[in-house]
Amino acid sequence: MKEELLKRVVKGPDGVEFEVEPLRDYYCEAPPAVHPPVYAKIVEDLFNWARSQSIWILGFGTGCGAIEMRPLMTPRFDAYRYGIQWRPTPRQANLLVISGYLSVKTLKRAIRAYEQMQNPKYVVGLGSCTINGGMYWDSYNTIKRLDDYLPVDLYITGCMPRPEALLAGFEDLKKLIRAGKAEGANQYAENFDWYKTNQKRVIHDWDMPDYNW
Amino acid sequence: MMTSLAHWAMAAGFVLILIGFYGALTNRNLLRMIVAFCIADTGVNIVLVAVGHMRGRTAPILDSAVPVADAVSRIIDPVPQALVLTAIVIGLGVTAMMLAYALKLYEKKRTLDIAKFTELKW
Amino acid sequence: MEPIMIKNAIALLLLAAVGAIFVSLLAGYMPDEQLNLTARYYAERTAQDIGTANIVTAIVVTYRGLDTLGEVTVLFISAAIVGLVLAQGRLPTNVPGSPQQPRVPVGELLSTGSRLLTPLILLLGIYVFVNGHLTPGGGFQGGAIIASGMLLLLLADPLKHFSHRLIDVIESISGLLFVGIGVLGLLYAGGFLDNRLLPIGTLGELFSAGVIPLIYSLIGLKVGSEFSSMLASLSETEEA
Amino acid sequence: MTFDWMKIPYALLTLFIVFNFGLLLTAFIAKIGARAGRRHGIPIWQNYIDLIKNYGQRSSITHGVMFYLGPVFRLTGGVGLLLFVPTIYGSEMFSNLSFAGDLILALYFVFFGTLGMALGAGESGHPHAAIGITRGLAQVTAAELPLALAVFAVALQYQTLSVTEIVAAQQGGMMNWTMFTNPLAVAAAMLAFLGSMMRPPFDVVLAPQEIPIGPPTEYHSAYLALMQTNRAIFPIAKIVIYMNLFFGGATSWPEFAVKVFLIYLFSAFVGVCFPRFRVEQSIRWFLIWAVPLGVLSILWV
Amino acid sequence: MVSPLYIIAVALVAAFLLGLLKEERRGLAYSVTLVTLALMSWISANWLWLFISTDAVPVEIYTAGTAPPFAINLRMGLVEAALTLLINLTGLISGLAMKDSLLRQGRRAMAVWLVAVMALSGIVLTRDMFNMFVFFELAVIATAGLVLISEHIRNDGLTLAAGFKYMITSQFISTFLLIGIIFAYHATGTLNIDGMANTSLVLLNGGSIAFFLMFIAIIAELKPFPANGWALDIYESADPAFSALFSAATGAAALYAADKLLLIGGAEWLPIATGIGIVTFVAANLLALPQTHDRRLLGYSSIAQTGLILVVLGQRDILGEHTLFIAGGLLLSHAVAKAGLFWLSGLVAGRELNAWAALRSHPLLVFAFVTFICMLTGLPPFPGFYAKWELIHLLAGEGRIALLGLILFSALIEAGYLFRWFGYVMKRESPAEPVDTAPHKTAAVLVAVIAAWGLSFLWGELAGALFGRGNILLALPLLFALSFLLLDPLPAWLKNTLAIAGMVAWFYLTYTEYDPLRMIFAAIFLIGGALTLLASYHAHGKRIGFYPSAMLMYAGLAMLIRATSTFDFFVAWELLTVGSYFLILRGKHSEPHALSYILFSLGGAFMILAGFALAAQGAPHFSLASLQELAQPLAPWVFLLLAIGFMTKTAAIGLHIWLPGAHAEAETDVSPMVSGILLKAGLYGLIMLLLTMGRQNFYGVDLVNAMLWIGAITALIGNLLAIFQEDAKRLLAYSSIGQMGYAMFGLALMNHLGWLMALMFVINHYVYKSMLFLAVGGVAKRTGTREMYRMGGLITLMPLSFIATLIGIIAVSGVPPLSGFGGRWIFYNAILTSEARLPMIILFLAGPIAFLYLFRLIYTIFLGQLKDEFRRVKEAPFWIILPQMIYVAILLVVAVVPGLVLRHVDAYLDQFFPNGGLSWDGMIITSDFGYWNPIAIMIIVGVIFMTLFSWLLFVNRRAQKVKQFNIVFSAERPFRPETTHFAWNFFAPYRKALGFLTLPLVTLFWSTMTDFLHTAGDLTRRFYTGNGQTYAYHLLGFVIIVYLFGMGIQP
Repeated sequence: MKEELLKRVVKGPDGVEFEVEPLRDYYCEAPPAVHPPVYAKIVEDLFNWARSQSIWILGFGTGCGAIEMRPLMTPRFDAYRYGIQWRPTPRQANLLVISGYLSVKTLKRAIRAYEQMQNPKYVVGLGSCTINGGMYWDSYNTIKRLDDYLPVDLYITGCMPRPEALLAGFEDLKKLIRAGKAEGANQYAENFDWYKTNQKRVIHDWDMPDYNW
Repeated sequence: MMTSLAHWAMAAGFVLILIGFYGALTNRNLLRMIVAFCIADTGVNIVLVAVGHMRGRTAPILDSAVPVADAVSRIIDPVPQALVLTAIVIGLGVTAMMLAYALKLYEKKRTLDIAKFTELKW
Repeated sequence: MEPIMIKNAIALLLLAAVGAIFVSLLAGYMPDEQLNLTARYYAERTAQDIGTANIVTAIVVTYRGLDTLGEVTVLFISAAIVGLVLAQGRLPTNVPGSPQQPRVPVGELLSTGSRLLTPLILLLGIYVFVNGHLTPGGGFQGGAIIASGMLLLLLADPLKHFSHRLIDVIESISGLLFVGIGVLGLLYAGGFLDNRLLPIGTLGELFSAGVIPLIYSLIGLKVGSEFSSMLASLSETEEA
Repeated sequence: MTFDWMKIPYALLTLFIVFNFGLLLTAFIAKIGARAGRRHGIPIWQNYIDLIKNYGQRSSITHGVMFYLGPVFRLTGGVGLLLFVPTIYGSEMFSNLSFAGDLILALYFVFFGTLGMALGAGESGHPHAAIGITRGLAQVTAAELPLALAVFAVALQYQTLSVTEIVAAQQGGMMNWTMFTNPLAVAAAMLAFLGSMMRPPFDVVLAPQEIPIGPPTEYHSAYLALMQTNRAIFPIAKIVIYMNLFFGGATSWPEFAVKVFLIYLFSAFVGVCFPRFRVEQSIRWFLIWAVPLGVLSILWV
Repeated sequence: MVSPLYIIAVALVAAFLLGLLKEERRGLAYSVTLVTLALMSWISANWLWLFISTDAVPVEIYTAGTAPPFAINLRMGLVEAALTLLINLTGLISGLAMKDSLLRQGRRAMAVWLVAVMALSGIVLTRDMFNMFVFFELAVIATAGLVLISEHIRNDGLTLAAGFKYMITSQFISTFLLIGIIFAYHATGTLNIDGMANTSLVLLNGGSIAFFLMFIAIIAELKPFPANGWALDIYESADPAFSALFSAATGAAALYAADKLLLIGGAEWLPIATGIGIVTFVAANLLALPQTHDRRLLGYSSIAQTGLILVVLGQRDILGEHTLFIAGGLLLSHAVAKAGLFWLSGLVAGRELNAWAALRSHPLLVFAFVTFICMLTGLPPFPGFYAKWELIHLLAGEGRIALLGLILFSALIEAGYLFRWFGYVMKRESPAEPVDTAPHKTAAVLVAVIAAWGLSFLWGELAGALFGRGNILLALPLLFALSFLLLDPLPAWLKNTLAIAGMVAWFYLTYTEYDPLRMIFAAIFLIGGALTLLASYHAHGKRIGFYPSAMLMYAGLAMLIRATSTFDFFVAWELLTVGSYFLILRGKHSEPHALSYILFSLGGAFMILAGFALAAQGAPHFSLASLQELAQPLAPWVFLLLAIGFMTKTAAIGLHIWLPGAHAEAETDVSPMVSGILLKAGLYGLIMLLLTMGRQNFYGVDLVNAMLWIGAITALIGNLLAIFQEDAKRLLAYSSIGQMGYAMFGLALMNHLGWLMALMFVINHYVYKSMLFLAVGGVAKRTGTREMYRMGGLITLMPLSFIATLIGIIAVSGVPPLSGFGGRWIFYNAILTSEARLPMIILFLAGPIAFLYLFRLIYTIFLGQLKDEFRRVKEAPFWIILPQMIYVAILLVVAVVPGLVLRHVDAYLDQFFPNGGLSWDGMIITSDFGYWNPIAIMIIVGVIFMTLFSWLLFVNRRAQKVKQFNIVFSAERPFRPETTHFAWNFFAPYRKALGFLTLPLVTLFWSTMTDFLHTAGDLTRRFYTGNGQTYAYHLLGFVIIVYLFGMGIQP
C-alpha cells in the first residue's frame, strides 16, 4: 500500500487529533450496482438505438493499436459519420477500446478508466494480444486474456487490425448494442468478485479501492 | 568714535568673550573649557561694568565727596554694578558646578576629553 | 586638511560672526551723558527711601533684593550639590594595603602665618559686610573674605576637618532669616524685602538703612559658609 | 400589472423552436467544420441521438448539491437569456418574457449560467475543472469588454436600452442596421462574439487532452444531457441578442434562421482557420484589437 | 489672596530648612518637600480659581516697597496662575514619582528640587528682565545639579555627560542673555520687561541687537532645532520624573519667557519666532521617527511640541485674543501628556519602545497611554484638538497656507511615531520584566490621566464660551461610548446587549431628524451596526477594550450624520477614525496595518481640516451648507482638499494601501464593521461635498470628472488586485476598494441615477460585504487560516456559511435575480446620460473581473478538495451565522422589492437632480432608457430553475454519491487533497496578461516616501554627534543664522 493511502493521525485546527483513513474517507466504498433495463421495451429499444448511434470512445491508447485508432478521425475513414466520437473523460465515454497488448501496469489504469465510465459501457479488445497475449504470450508483464479482467463485448482480431477492421468491428458492436446484448457493465457488477480476484492476482501493488467510482 | 574708556573696556570685554568662546570651542579638555568659560564670564562682566561707565563721574556712594543733592550729576549708573555683582556670583556657582561635573566625569572614565563622552547621541 | 584644523576654522568663522554682532553693538554704543530714568531715581531717592550711602547696596539688597535672594540660592544649591556630589564620589579612605603617601610638611611660615592672619581676615570680612551699606563691599565680598580665611587654614593644615554640620546650620539659618525678613517686609512694610522694617536712621551711620545691614550680614555669613563648605568638600576629596 | 398567461405557452413555443433549431444548427455548423477538414462529419441529427443517449444512461454519480445545480444554473441561464429577449420583432407571440427587463438584464443574465456552471464544476473537486474555469473566466473578462462597449455604443446611438426599440430603430432597410450605421461597434462586438463561442482560437478553456475538456470533465449522463440542451439554446440566445442589436433583428422565423445561421457561421469560419490561443494571448488580443474598436465606437456615437 | 511671592518664599524657606535637618531624617525631609510643593500648588490654584471664577484683573506684586521699574515686580494673572500651577503640580507629582531616588539622595537633593520648581515659577512670575535671568540661571544650576546628583543611581556616566553638555550650552546662553540685557538696559534705561516693551526697545539705537541677544538666549532655552542636542541627551538619560518636569514645567516656563520677550520685540520678531518654531516642529518630529529609545523619542516630541507652541506665539498677530486659548490648549496638552508619558516610562523596565509592551497587562495603564498619545496628537476631545482647530482656521483665514501645511505635515509625522509606538505596546512581545506598579508612581500617571480628561472638559467649556461650540465631552453618543470604559469589567455579552440597545435607542430617538439620504446612512451606521454586533455575542470573557473602541467608532458615525457645522463634522470624523483604529489594532497581526490606517486617516483628516479652514476664511462658525456659497478661486481648493480627505476613507486608488491589511487582519466581527460600515463614512462625506459644492473647475480640470476617473481606476485596480490574493479576507478587502470605486464613480456622474446607484451600492455593499466578511471570518475561525488554498471542500461541513457566501457573491457580481443587478442596471442607465465615456470603459473592464475573485472565493474555500485536518471542522458559531442569515433575508427582500428603500431616495434626489429619475409603476421600474421588473425576473428565473432542478433530480434519483477522490484523473488517482485542490495562484494566466497593472507602484510610492522621511531623519540626527562641543557649534551657528534672518527683516 502506498504511503498516502495509509491511515494517518492528523491534528485539526482546534488541536484535536483524529484518524484519517484515506480509502474510507476519500473514496466511495460502494460496490457497483446492476442496472437492469428498467424502461418499457420500446423505450429501451429507443435508448439502445441511440446508444448504438452515439458511441463515445474514451481516448485511451494502451498498445500499438492506438496508432490504428487515430486514422479513424481523418478524412479517409471519418468515423464521425457513424456517430462515433472521442471523449477525453471516461465519465462521458461509452466505449473503452483496449488497443493492443495491456501491460499489468496499464491494466490498473484501464480498470480505473473502465470503472469510471457510466453504465451501459462497452469494451472492445483490439488485436490478438487482448485475446491471448499474442506475440507476448509469455511476457512477464502483459496480461494474456483481457476478458478475465474486464467484460469484453467484442474482439477485433489482427496484428494490427486495419482501421477498416475497426469500423467493421464498431458496426458489429452497434448490432450487439441494438440487440441489447452488450451488457458488460452489468456483467461486471454481477461477477464483481471474480473480476477483482483476477485483477488482484496480477496487480500486486493494488493501491486503490475495489471499485473506482 | 572709539574714544571713551567705556568703549575700550567694552571692546576688551568682547575680546575676552571671544577668546573664551574660542577656547571653549577648540579645547577638548574639560578643565580648559571651564577656564575658557571663566574668561568669557570675565569678559561679560567687564562689558556689564563698561556699560554703566560715564565719563568724569564717580562711584555711586553717597559720602562727603558726593552729597545727596549732587548725586544725580556726580555718580555713574549704579545698576550695572549691582547686576555685575549678581552675575559674578552666579558665574561662580556655575563654575563650581562645572568643576564638580568635571571631577565626576573624570572619575567615570579617567579622561577629561570631551570627545570621549559621546555615548548619548542621535 | 586635518579635522582639527577644520574644526578650528569653523570655530573662527563662527566667532567672527559673533564678533561681528559684538562689533555692531560696540559701534552703536553711545555712553549716556545723563543718568537714565532708573539710575536717576536711585540717585535721587536712595538716601531718603533706603538710607544707604552705597547706592549699589541699596539696589542689591533692596530694589533688586529678589535677584540677590536668587543669587544666594544659586550659591546655596551649588554648595549643596558640590557637597553632595563630592561626598558621593568619595572613595573609602585608608584602604588596607594602600600606601599612605607621606605629606610634605606645610612649613613653619604658613602655619604660623595662618594662625596670625585668620582672625584678622575673619574680622575684615565681618567689617566688609557689616559696612556694606556705607562703603564699597557687602555681604558677598565679606563672605568671600571669610572663606579666604578658611582657605588659609586649610592650606596650613590640609587634614583639618571643619564641622560640616556647623557650616550647614549657619548657612541654613542665615538663609532662613533672609527669607524671613523678606516675608516680614511683605507683612509689615511695603513689600517683600522692603528694608523699612526697621527705621532708616541717618545716612552714613552704621545702624541705618533699615534691615540692610542685617541682611548683608546674613548674606555675608551665608556666602562665607557656603564657600567654606565648598572648599572643605573639595579639600576632603583631595584627601581621598 | 396584469400578467398575460398566454405568454407562457408562447414562450414555451419559442423555446421549442429555438431548441430544435439549435440542435440542427450546431450539427450543421459541425458538418461545415468537418467539410473544411474534408470529412463528412456527424449526421445532422447526431445531436438528438447524443441527447437521447445521455438521458438514457443508466447510472450516474453525484459529487454533491452544487454538482446538481451546475447544469441547472447553466440551462436556466440559457433558457432565461432566450426568454428575456424578444425573438421575432413585431410579434407579440415571440416577444417572450421581455417585459421583465431590458438589454442590461440580458447582458448580465449571460453570467448566470457561467457562474452556476463554475460552481457545479467546482463541487466536483476536480482540479481540471477549476483550471478550465479560471481560464474561461479570465478570458471572458477580456472578451466581454468589447461587447459591453459595443452595446453601450448602440444604446447611446438609439438612446434606449429596450431591445425592442433598438430593433425598431433598425427597421426600414438594411442600411438602417447598426452594422452600417455604427460599423465600429459591430466589429468590436463580433470580435467579442468569437471569444464567447468556445471555438478556436479561444477554446483553450476546454483543452480536451490537457485538462480533459475542462469544467464539464466530471459531468455525464443526464447532467451532460442538460448541458447539451443548453448548448443548443444558449448560443442561439446569444446570437439573438447580436442579431437584434446589430443586424436589424428578425421579423419572421426564416429571417431569424438565416441571420442566426450567418452569425454563427462567422465564428465557425474563424474557428476552422485559426489555431488556439493561450489565455493570456487571447486576453491581450482582445485588449489590443477588439477593445480599441469598442472605444472608438463609443467616441464615434 | 496669598501673595504669589509666597510661592518663592515658601520654597526657599523649605529649602533652607532642609539644610538644617539631619541627614538621617530623610522621611521627614521628603514630607517637608511634598508639603511645600503642595502649598505652592495650592497658592497657584487659589489664584487660578480667582481668575477663572471672577473677572479679576492681573495683580502686580511689588517688592522692596517700590514701584516698578525701579524695583523688581511680579505679576499674577490668569496665565501666570495656570502656568505656576502646572509647574508646581508637576513638581509635586514628579516629586512623588521620584520618591525612591529622592529618599536615597537625601535632603539636599530635595532642596535642589524645590529650588528648581521655584525658579521655574519665578521665570513665569517675574516682570524684570534681569530677574528672569537670575531665575533662569537658578533653573539651569538646579537642573544640572539634579542631573548630577541623580547620576549615581544609574552610574553609567551618561547622565553626567548630558548634564555637562547642558552646562556648556547654558554658558553660551547666559553670555548672550547678559550682554543683551545690559545693552537693552542701556538703550531703554530700565530692566522692566513692560518698560522695555513700552519704550519700543527694538527701535532704539542698538536696541534690536540687544533684543536679538536676549531673544536668542531665551529661544535657545526652548531647545530649538538644531541647537538642542544637549536637551535630548538629558531627556534620554535623566530620571523620567525629572524629565517630566524638564519637559512640562521648564518648557512651559521658557515658552512664557519667550512670550514676554516677544512682547518687547514687537511684530517684527514674530515671523522669526514662527520660523524657528516651525523648523523645530518639523525637524524634531522628523528626527523622532527613527528613534527606538523611548525617552529620547519623548524628548524629540517635547521639542517638537515646544516648537509648535512657539509658532502659535509667533502668530499672535493674527491669532489675537485667541492666542491664549490656542497656546494654552497646546501647551497644557503637551505638558500633561508628556509628563504623563515620562512618568509612565518610569514604570517600564526596558528602554526600547518595544519594551512598553509590558503595559499591556494593565488595561488602566494602556488607557493612560492612549489618553496621552491622543492628547499629543490633538484628537478630540482633548484641548489640543480645539487649539488645532482654531489655529488652522485662523491661519487659513489669513492665507498662511504654507505654515498651515507644514504644521499639519509635521503633526502627521508625530502621529506616525506615536501611534507606531502604541502599536508596539499592543502587539509586540511582552518583555520579561514586569511593569513597576509602585503606588506612588502609578498615582502620578493616573493624576495625569485625570488632568487630561479634566482639561478636555475645561477646554470644551471654554470653546463653548469663546466660540459657542458644544463641549465634545457632553455629546451623548460619545458619553455613551466612554461609559463603556467604566463598564469594561462586565462580561462581554452584557456589554454587547447594552451596546446594541444603545445604538437602537439612539436611532429611535433621532430617526425623525433624518432626510431619506441621511436615513440610509443612519440605518446602516446604527441599525446595521447593531446587526453586526450580533456576531460579537460569540466572544467569551470580557473582551477588554473592544466595546469602548467600537462604541467610539459608532459614536463618531452617529454624530457624523447629525453634524451641521464643519466643527461637529470634523469632531465626529476624528472620533470614528480613532475608534476604528483601536478596533482594527485588536487583530492579531494588525499592527502595521492599523498604523497605516491611522496615518492615512489622519492625513485625510488633516486635509479635511485644511479644507474646512480654508472654506471658513476665519469665520468662527461655518455650516456644512455654506460650502455651496464658496466662490472661485477658493472653492476648487476646498473641494480638492475635502475630496482627498474623504477619499482616504473610501480608499481611492493611491490612498488605498491601508485598507487590505486593516480589513483583513481585523477580528472576525470587526472586519464587517470597518468594511461594511466604516467605509460608508467616506462616501457620506463625498455626498455631502458634492451636494454642497457640486462641480468645481480647478485650473481647467473638472474635479468631479477627475473623481470619475479615480473612481473608475479604483474599481479596476481594486478588482484586479482582489483576484490575485491568497488570503480570503484580503480578497474581500480589495473587493471593497473596487466597490467603493464604483460608488465614487456613481457619485461623480452627478446625475440622478448615478447617485441612486451610489446609494444602492452603499446599502448593498454594507449587506453583502458584512455577510461575506462574517462568513469568511467564521471559516477562518474554524480552520485557523485565511489562506484560501489551505481550505477547500468545506461546503458539507459549513453549509450555512456556504449559502451566505453563495448569495453574497451572486449579489456582488450583479447577476440577476439578486439585488446586485439593480445596481448594475441603474449604473448603465446612469452612464447613458453622462458625457464621461472614457472612464466608463475602465469600469466596464472592472465589472467582469469581479467574477474572477468571487468565484475564487467560493470555490477555493467551499468547493474542491477537503483537507485532512479540516475533516472534523464544525459550522461557524451560531452568533456568527445568525447575522449572515439575516443578511441573506435582507438581500432577498431587497432583490424582490428594491423600491422599499430606493423609491424614497429616488424621490428625495429629485430636488437635486430633477431630471432622469426612475418611475415606479407598480412592479416595473422604468428609466428614460430601459425598464426592469425585479419580481418578474425573480419568478421567471425561479420557475425555470425549479423546473429544471426537479427534472434533474428525478432523472438522477439513483445517482451514487461519491467521495472527493472519486474523480477521473487521467486513469490515475489523486495523491493527496493538498495536491489535488487547484487553488494557489489561481489566475496565473491573468497575471501573465494583466499582472503589470498590479505592480505595487502605489505601495512603492508610499514606502519610498516613508523611507525617505526615515532616512532623512536618520541622516539628520547624525549631526547630533554626542560631543558637547559640537553642540556648542550648533548653538553658535543657530544664533548666527537667526541673526542674519532677524536683521535681514528689520526695517
